[in-house]
Amino acid sequence: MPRTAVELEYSVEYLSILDENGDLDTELEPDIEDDQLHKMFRTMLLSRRFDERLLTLQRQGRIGTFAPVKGQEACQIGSMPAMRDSDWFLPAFREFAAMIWRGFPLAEILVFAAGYNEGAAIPEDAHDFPIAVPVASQIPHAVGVAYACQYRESDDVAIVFFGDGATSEGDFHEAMNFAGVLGSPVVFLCQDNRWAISLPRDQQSKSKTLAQKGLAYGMPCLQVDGNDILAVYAATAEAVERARNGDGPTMIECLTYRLAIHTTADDPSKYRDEEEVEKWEKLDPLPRFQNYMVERELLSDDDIDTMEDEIKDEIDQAWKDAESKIEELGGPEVMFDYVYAERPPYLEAQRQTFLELRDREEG
Amino acid sequence: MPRTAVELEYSVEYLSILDENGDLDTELEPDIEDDQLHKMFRTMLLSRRFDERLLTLQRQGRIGTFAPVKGQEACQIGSMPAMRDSDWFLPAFREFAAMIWRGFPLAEILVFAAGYNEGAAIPEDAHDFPIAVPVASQIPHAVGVAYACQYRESDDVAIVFFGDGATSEGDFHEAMNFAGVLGSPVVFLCQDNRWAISLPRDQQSKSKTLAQKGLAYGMPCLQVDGNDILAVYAATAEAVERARNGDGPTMIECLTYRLAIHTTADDPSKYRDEEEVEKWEKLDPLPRFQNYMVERELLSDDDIDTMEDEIKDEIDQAWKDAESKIEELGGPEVMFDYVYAERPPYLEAQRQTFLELRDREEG
Amino acid sequence: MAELNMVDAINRALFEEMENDDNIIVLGEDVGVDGGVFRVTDGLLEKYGEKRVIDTPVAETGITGLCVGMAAGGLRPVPELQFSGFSYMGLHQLEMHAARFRWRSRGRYAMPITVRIPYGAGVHALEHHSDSKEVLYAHIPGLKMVIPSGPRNARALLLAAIRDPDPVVFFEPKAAYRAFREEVPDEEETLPLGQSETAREGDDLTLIAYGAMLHRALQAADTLSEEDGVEADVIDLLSLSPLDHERFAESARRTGRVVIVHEAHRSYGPAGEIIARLIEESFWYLEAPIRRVTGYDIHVPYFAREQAYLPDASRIVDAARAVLND
Amino acid sequence: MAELNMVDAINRALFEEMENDDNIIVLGEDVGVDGGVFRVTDGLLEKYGEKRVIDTPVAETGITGLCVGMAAGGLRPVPELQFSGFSYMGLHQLEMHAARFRWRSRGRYAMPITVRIPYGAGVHALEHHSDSKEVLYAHIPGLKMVIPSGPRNARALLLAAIRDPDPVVFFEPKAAYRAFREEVPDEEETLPLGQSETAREGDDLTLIAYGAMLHRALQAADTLSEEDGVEADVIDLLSLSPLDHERFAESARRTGRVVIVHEAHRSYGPAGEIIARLIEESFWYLEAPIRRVTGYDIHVPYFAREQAYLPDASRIVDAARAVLND
Ligand SMILES: Cc1ncc(C[n+]2csc(CCOP(=O)(O)OP(=O)(O)O)c2C)c(N)n1
Ligand SMILES: Cc1ncc(C[n+]2csc(CCOP(=O)(O)OP(=O)(O)O)c2C)c(N)n1
Ligand SMILES: [Mg+2]
Ligand SMILES: [Mg+2]
Repeated sequence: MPRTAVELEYSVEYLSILDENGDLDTELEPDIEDDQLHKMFRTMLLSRRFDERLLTLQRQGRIGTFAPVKGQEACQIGSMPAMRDSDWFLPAFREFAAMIWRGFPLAEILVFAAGYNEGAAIPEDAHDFPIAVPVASQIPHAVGVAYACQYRESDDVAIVFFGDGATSEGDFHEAMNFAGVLGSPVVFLCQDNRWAISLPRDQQSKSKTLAQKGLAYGMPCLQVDGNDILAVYAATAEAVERARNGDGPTMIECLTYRLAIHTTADDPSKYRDEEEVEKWEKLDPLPRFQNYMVERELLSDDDIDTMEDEIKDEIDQAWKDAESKIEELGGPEVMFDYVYAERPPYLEAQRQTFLELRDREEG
Repeated sequence: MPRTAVELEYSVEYLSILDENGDLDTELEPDIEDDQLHKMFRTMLLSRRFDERLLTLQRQGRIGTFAPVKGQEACQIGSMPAMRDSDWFLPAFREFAAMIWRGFPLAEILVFAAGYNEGAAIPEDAHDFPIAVPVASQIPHAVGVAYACQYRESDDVAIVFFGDGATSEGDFHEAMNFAGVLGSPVVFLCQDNRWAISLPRDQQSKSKTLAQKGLAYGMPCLQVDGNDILAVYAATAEAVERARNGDGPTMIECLTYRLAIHTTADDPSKYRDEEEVEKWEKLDPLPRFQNYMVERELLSDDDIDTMEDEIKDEIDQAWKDAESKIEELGGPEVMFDYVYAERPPYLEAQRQTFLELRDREEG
Repeated sequence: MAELNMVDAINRALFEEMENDDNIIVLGEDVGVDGGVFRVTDGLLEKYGEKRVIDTPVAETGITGLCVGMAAGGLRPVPELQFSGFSYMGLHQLEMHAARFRWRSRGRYAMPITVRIPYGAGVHALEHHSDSKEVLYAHIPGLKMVIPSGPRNARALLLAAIRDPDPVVFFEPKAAYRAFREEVPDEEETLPLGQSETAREGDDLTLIAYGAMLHRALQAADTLSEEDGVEADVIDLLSLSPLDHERFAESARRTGRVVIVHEAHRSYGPAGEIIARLIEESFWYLEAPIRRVTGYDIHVPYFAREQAYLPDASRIVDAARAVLND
Repeated sequence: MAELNMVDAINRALFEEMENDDNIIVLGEDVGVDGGVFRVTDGLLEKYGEKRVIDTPVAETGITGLCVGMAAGGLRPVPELQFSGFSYMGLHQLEMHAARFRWRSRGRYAMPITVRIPYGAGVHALEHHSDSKEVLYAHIPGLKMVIPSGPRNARALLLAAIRDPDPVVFFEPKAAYRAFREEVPDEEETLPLGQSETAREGDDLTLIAYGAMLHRALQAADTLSEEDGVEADVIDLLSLSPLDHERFAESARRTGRVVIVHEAHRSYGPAGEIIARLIEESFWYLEAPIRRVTGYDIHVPYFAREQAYLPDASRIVDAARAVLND
């Protein structure tokens, strides 16, 4: 009858497989086919180079604000291969690496980044959600779309990406709680890159880990070395299996770091030390994975050089394609499209007025 | 390097001191002065009888919708004596027992219940918040007002009441997270009465306890037998001390039960079994506390009879007072008061129009 | 033909359409076992089971946010938010996502969500339970906004709203829930969204209203007819968005005199848009300034005085006489 | 006298008033170390420390909700919500509490909260960063709603807003943040809330605007003067609530012709209220239908096309000519 301990449903664990020194826990090493590993590495490299190109294009004034992925590639390219195409993918706004894995054409991403809605089009039948700019607001959607899978008795599952900062929002909470109650087949993948713009992780929440927030929802949770692509894969595969088997959601916190600026509108020198960045540059997931690939003789230095060349060409071509796509786009009157399934008369009238004014000005 | 356990900052405990059989854990029995115990019992009895009267008045059509406290008195009368007058009290909408403890006159509560804003007036200098109807929305206020205490270096603390259902809302989450980060001197007191209208506790959240939600915010947390007034007192006193000493917030879950209807607009026979209610009636906090008082010879049966008589008179008088207060209230044009510090001209014009129309109709 | 009140008529529409389309999921606080705090969803759980009728936690953002995901996954959610005064907690998901998903994805994701929300004063409820801020939804592009006034049009409009491929905010006037019964045809009946109706014909004056206020406008019209020999054309808007400006324009051009009634607050309330439309399109036909009879720019007072807040027939008659004398 | 842009002028007001009143607490996302994503709060943390300048988690409800408690505790919070497009996440705390606490407590709790919110299109930002739904706040009783148009009035209005005993939603037009500099007097200067200004005098036509659109209205006025010999009276509203109807009524009665400009969506946008006021009070003086030049009823397109969404001088000139020829 006195003060007694309550035993919780789950405990919090930390997972690391391939550490920063290249040490590998072979017991835990996931079984990934060579081809798949190859594709993972190539996508990681491509997304890093694409990120660099986006930055250049932005600095040249050719595209607008965007959020670089640099440093977080292992979270995205580690988790996505654990999903099927028919599984649902819900990005926040920094998931370009994951989007590339899902097959979003680089050229379309560039059209979007250049400020045209058309670049954000989602192909019919794709199980990809559009980019979600409002922090955490995409998280409830994952529970909703997963519900559609449950309802239809499909074994598709959903993965939703969000940042450390997003865990402070009510949307995160309500979604996680619903997922617990509904037993939703969802992988909640938090990329804890230690910053929400200028707010460091320890000022965002007093909880020791973000993973443990899962406990509040009776949800299994795991903290992972997010720069360790093997650990991220293993953690996601486990969560996906749980979800697919009808055993409900999982909260995964990937510890990583935003090596670059928050977005191109941001100046991190205002709020963080270069030393911290340098420390994390040594933990860069790309060379770590590259060493593993080379060590396992899945890649040679020559292969990588060739890959770099191909990737450069691919990105050059994508920009060319984007430029010609942009040229072929409709005029600004397309802004009246897709607001409703059928444009109501008052809106058609507004569109006509717009066109008349433009014609008059041009004529 | 492999999968390792993460040790959390806090664990979840359950506290019970005076159980349903009257067994007392004398080790844990809090040291409360006899006078105070007496006042606690009297207030508990008063609030029970007042609750019954409100129900009668409502059924007679003399007052409007209200939310009965019945069954939850120990949560409210157990916790409030651990607070000073200068501490901040933030109710939800079912805290009439706590409000009576804080000194809200019964007559004013009746005026409010009869549908007049004047009954909800908060006296100048009182550290009481008004009733908050939107579920969970009062919780962030506690963190804000506690911040004012921190900022002014006062050692006042805040206690905020909310239900089990409220823990599903984003407002709960954002407030708790802020409190963790700011080290707010707040006692978060969740009255887990097992129902959010028709939704039972286990469909609200999959977490084993609601207390453990504190872990998500790095906050100490405790589950308490909420029908055990001594346990509630002890838990609150501990949390208040922590807060007053600058050691931050605490999440307390009081396990209790809503013995009555949700509100007078509700019909629980639609969704819950009488058996469950009967089971909980045996756990009623009032007789449990009464037995304790009698056992300790702080009260005799005669005392209780006298008390019942006094209380009846007090409530009769309160209703009389409320009726005459209502008669003396201003006309409906008072609805234009207090919208702003100074009524802006357009609103004064609306008020004038209202008065003219009324005069014309009456005249 | 059955004589139904509005609660039963809406309930009927939900049964009908859930029967037709198994993509429909009803969700919200207390919509299942309890049948909804107003009993609008009564019986659905028993008939369609827990997978199609979900009693949710108290979490408005969760409800609206889930609906976005459900709709993207091919379902047709019909959430209930218990009272419009609490709906603001979930508003951002409608503004940020439900209203934009079709547009953002360039047609990939339709959002056939019908958010049912009881609104309005007059039922002796607690604070926040009498709110009428429909403008907050009517102003958002990508949403539609419908407000029925009686059992028959509530049923017909709800069917149309659920079938509509775009998100519809469906405000249900609580004060009209059980106020009267009406014949509701047995056979299926829908009404197009964005189309108003003439509730009473007349040539002397145009009264524009919707929701519970329609009935006060009709009352006023009767008084005007009896006491002043003035015949009012009374228009029931039914949809705020899209707004059917043609019917009221036609009427205003015919009568030259217009009074608009709503219980929403006056400033930046719905009447502004109607007046703007009338001025833009029918200015030259107006013989007097348009007047509005509205809720005041104050919080709805607690229930003992809520009727003083609401427009009533005598305020409407008063405004009508003023317009007639202008 | 210093030549300041709007960012610096608002920053100056914050420094001035924090110096005057130690009850003022600035809080929000990135307002501290980073100095705000637009640098509006730059330097405040260094000067006033962490207790008065709080870098909060990303939690709009938490921010607005905390402010209610802070104000009840005697503080005078000045929160920043980073973009108006995200402010809807915290709107319910303003509607349910900030706007009502004085009223609910019968005067016990004043809510001197000034919610600063950058709004509007024209800065090449991502989705949701160009929103202009000021009506969602202007319609709520108990709130005031202010929108400056230039550095000088921004500073003066912000001082007044912070000192005001009631909650003020202070929308800052991002497009005007660094668009131009203006002399801002060294000595303290405030402007009363609820009072508009005449930005340009003329007798032929009334142009009503606010925020970033004021400058487009002024441009249009120049064109009209040069090309048509028409002199427009241009009114800068400055407050949407309380709305200063007297100044624009006076102007409209003088000119008989009115055009209203805003970047908010057209339907149920702010122009409706202004038109309603003009019709109610100045109908007989109008010589032509009032016209409005507004954002369209669509989501603001991504930045390559956002200018097509916005009213520009030529659309305003066009409407003005139409009104003049009516
Ligand atoms: C609801 C909302 N509030 C504020 C913003 C502005 N904002 C953009 S990103 C960001 C920080 C997000 O941090 P985190 O979730 O950790 O993601 P990260 O940027 O680190 O990937 C903020 C505050 C926003 N986009 N949405
Ligand atoms: C934001 C909001 N949503 C819905 C409601 C309607 N409502 C009133 S009480 C209640 C259930 C609250 O449950 P709980 O928090 O457990 O408190 P209890 O009623 O059990 O005391 C609901 C849904 C409300 N008042 N506020
Ligand atoms: Mg981050
Ligand atoms: Mg409860």
